[in-house]
Parts: sequence; C-alpha cells; structure tokens
Amino acid sequence: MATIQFRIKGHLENVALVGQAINTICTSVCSASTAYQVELAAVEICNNIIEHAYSKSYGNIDILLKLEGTELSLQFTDSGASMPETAQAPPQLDFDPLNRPDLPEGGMGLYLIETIMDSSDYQRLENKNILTVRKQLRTRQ
Amino acid sequence: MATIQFRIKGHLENVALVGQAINTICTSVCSASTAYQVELAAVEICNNIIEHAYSKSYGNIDILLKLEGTELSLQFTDSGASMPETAQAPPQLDFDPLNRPDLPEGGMGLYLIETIMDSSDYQRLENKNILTVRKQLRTRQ
Amino acid sequence: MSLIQTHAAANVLIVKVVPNRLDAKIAVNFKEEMTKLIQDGNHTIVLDLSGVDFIDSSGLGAIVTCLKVLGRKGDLVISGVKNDVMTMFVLTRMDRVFQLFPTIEAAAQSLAA
Amino acid sequence: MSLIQTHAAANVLIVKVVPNRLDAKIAVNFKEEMTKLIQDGNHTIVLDLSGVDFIDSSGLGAIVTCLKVLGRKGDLVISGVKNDVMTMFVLTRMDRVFQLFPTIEAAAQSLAA
Ligand SMILES: Nc1ncnc2c1ncn2[C@@H]1O[C@H](COP(=O)(O)OP(=O)(O)O)[C@@H](O)[C@H]1O
Ligand SMILES: Nc1ncnc2c1ncn2[C@@H]1O[C@H](COP(=O)(O)OP(=O)(O)O)[C@@H](O)[C@H]1O
Repeated sequence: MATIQFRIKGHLENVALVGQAINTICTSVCSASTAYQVELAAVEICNNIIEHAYSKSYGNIDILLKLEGTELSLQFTDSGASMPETAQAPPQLDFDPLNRPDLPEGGMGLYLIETIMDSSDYQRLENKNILTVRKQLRTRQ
Repeated sequence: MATIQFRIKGHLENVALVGQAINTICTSVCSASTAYQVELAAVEICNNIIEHAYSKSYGNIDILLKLEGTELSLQFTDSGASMPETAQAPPQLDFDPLNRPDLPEGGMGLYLIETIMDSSDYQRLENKNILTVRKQLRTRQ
Repeated sequence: MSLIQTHAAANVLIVKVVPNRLDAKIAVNFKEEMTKLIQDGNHTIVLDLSGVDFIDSSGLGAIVTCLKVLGRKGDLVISGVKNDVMTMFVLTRMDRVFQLFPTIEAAAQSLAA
Repeated sequence: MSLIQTHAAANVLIVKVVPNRLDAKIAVNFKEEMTKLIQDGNHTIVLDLSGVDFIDSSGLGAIVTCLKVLGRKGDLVISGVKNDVMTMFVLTRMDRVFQLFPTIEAAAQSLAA
C-alpha cells in the first residue's frame, strides 16, 4: 500500500498545493475527472478546517493518503474546534434554481464532500478532529 | 509563500507519490519539462536516502516544499546514516560511450541532482541529515 | 493586481477571471471587485471562465453572490466553462441557475437579445 | 505479473516495458527478467519504452546492465522514448550509448540490417 502524509499550515494559499498533489496521485489509478473530484473534496475539507475549525488561528492540517490498488483513503487531522453535530448530519442542498434571492452562497462544501466520496467518518480524539473519507477509484480503462 | 510538507516511510513504492506531487505543484509556475526534471531530482534524492542512508531500516523521509513566486526550495530530512564526504563532493559522470564494459550502471543520481538543481546544501544536525536543494523555476511563457 | 479583466461590447460587460483557480483564497476579493463593477452600473455581464481550471464552492458561491447583487436589475451569464469546472455546476445543480455558453460571443448575444 | 511483454519478429525480440514508471522500485526485477531473456539466447533486442512516462537513474542503469550482459554477443536498441524520458538519456549522455528510434519497426530494421 502506497502511503504519503502531507502537512500544511492552515492558510488558504496552501490548500491548492495539497489539492493538486492529491489529484496527481489519484491520476495514476483513475480518470482525470475522478481525480479532479477527489481534489475538489479535499479542498473543501481543508477550507472548512481553516475557516471553521481554526477560524483565524492558522494551525496545522495533517493529511494521510493511502492508496491500496484503487481504494483511496484520506485522513485529515486538525487541532481546531470540534465539528458541531449539525455539520455531521447528512448535508442537504435544496433550493429553487429560479428563485434568485433564495440561492445558496455557501453551505455547499459538506454536500460536495458527501456526494463525491463513498464514505466519511468523523472522530474527536484527544483534542483533535480526525475526518476520514474513502473512495473506490475506478481503474483507468 | 506557499508551503507544504510531505512525509513518507522509506519504502521505494512511496517515492513516486512524492515525486508526482512535487511535479504537479511546480507545474503551476513552470513548464511541464522543468517540473519533470524537479520530480526526477526529488526521486533520486529519496532513492538515495532509502538505499544508502536507511539501507534496510525504512525510516521516515520528511520533505518541506516552499514556493515563493517561481523560487522553489525542497528540504529533505532523514534520520539515517550520515552522508559520506565522497557523496558531498561535486559528482562526476565520465565514461566512454563506445566502451561497453566501462558504462556506469549506477552512480548517476548525485550527478542528476547537481545538474538539475541550482544549489544543494547538506547538513548533519542532531542525528539527522538535512539536504536542501533550490531551483529558480522559469515562469510559464 | 486585479483578479478580473473587463471590456465592454455593446451594452454588455465582458469579465474574464484571470487566476486559473477561483477558490476560497481569492473568493472574497473576487466578490468585492465584481460587486464594485455592478454598483458602478454594469448590469449585463458575461463572466468568462475560459481561463479557470479549478473552482471550489467558495468560488461558485461568489458567482452566486454576483447574481444576487444584480437582483432584478440585470443578468449575468457565463462562458467558456471547462469540463472539470462544469462538474461543479452539475454537482451543485447551479447549471440550472446560470446560463452557460461555449463562447463569449454566444453569451453576449443571449444578453443583447 | 511480468514487467515486460515480448514478441519475436524475424530474429529480433521486441520487449515492451509494461509499467509506466521504470524506477528503483522495479529496477532489480526488470534487470532479472531481462537477464533471463538474454541468457535464453535472445541477443538482438528492441526495448520498447513507448509506455514509459518516467525513468530514474536506477531504471536507466538497469537498461545499461542489459547492454553489458549482452556484451559482444548482441545488441539492444530502444524505441518509443517519450520527451520527458529522453531528458534522462540526454542529461546522462546515454543518448550516445543507445540507438534510439521513434518506432519499433525502425528499431527492428536497424538490427536486421
Ligand atoms: N471542519 C469543520 N469544523 C467546524 N465546523 C464545520 C467544519 N466543516 C463544516 N462546518 C460547519 O458546517 C457548515 C457547512 O459547511 P459547508 O457545507 O462546507 O459550507 P460553508 O463552509 O460554505 O459554510 C459550516 O458553515 C460550518 O458551520
Ligand atoms: N543520502 C545518502 N546517504 C548516504 N550515502 C549516499 C547518499 N546519497 C548518495 N550516497 C553515496 O553516494 C554514492 C553515489 O550516489 P548516486 O550518484 O545517487 O548513485 P547510486 O545511488 O546509484 O550509487 C552512493 O553509492 C552512496 O555511496
């Protein structure tokens, strides 16, 4: 099983680096469009940690990537505020596309993560947040 | 300055992951062919750490990537055996291309690293080896 | 340095997003630049995403904000969405909110009509 | 699973490298598989690198080993080297050691001649 860990300081400018790194690693076993979606999910998770768990405190984000065949797991660890129950419930994204004032300007991140990844598991452990997401990457044809 | 850290266990199968990650991150500021060469240098450095510094002991390799504009620095830290003086001297790659028995089967790694990167600096510090290489990546046209 | 480049064509303002990632890092500034343009009286806008390779939900949210700032006063349509970026519009169903055109010309024409 | 696929054409053995990275991880096994082929009597070989996107110095060294194992008995030429992989041959001056051909056919022809 190939394994790599990433660590970034929780600044938004570092998120693209992890995202691109993860995308490329996935590309070795799946289509470019699947890899792009995994990058998107990883970016949303990092953005959430920076904006919500750390707010303005800029702690570290540790990411453990494991690739076993085409089975991908990504574990995100931070030492920010814990995730509220509301953020752990299955996310909704309901809106009327024609009702302009009602359109969501945010609140799409969790929905995307849930939609893109096969599973997601959150744990609070020793003042750390550990979020593990998995996806079966289909093999490149 | 965008910054990311990678950590791998010193198994050869993990080297491609770091290499590809570094390649992709460079691609955001330079040509694909320059990024490829940086990947190659990074792979050679990791291979050397695994094969020579750790030999069969499989310790961690920490890599700190910093990108400031188009100025790239990569710092590799391991806790294996220290680098012998011979490996710190400017590497040579002299051979007669037509003399088959004399062709080198190894000993090309350090030469490649030196040729590809602008500078390279080795330090032994608290039982750790710290190798820092830098390169000015030319901007994508 | 501005995140957007603009030029006017007929009564339409063409706005090109310059960075290749429209993400959380720049979403707030992008929103500010766009809001200023709208408040300056530009009410029919083509947003050209042909240079954008990656968009996250903050980037998409910022585009939605533009639409809401325009309110009933005007419209914003989008051109040049790359395949990967399109994924985002589809996953969030924002492809039903925005009119998406392959070219700036087609987009501008839809607004002029 | 073998790292190489072979087929014979006239008196030439065509050997295709299967993995897209010919690197330290597989160099030792690759060398073994190739050495066995040579010892089995295959002395004129086209090594097809058209599926290889990345090669490191261990991979290149393994190809050099093949040439040395062949010694005066035979020859090995290479086909289908991609641009990035070519960089490696040029940086190490191994482009002066190996004959490199764009296609398997051209490579095989050079050996038959
Ligand atoms: N890592 C996190 N830590 C704490 N709260 C979070 C985290 N991720 C999400 N949340 C909460 O869940 C809400 C919804 O998240 P999301 O769907 O990503 O939308 P957005 O980040 O745009 O608000 C956030 O507004 C926040 O309150
Ligand atoms: N990180 C390292 N730690 C210890 N010794 C090293 C290291 N890197 C290189 N060396 C020494 O320098 C020699 C030349 O290295 P290199 O040019 O990469 O060729 P190769 O690894 O194929 O022998 C190695 O054989 C080894 O003795």
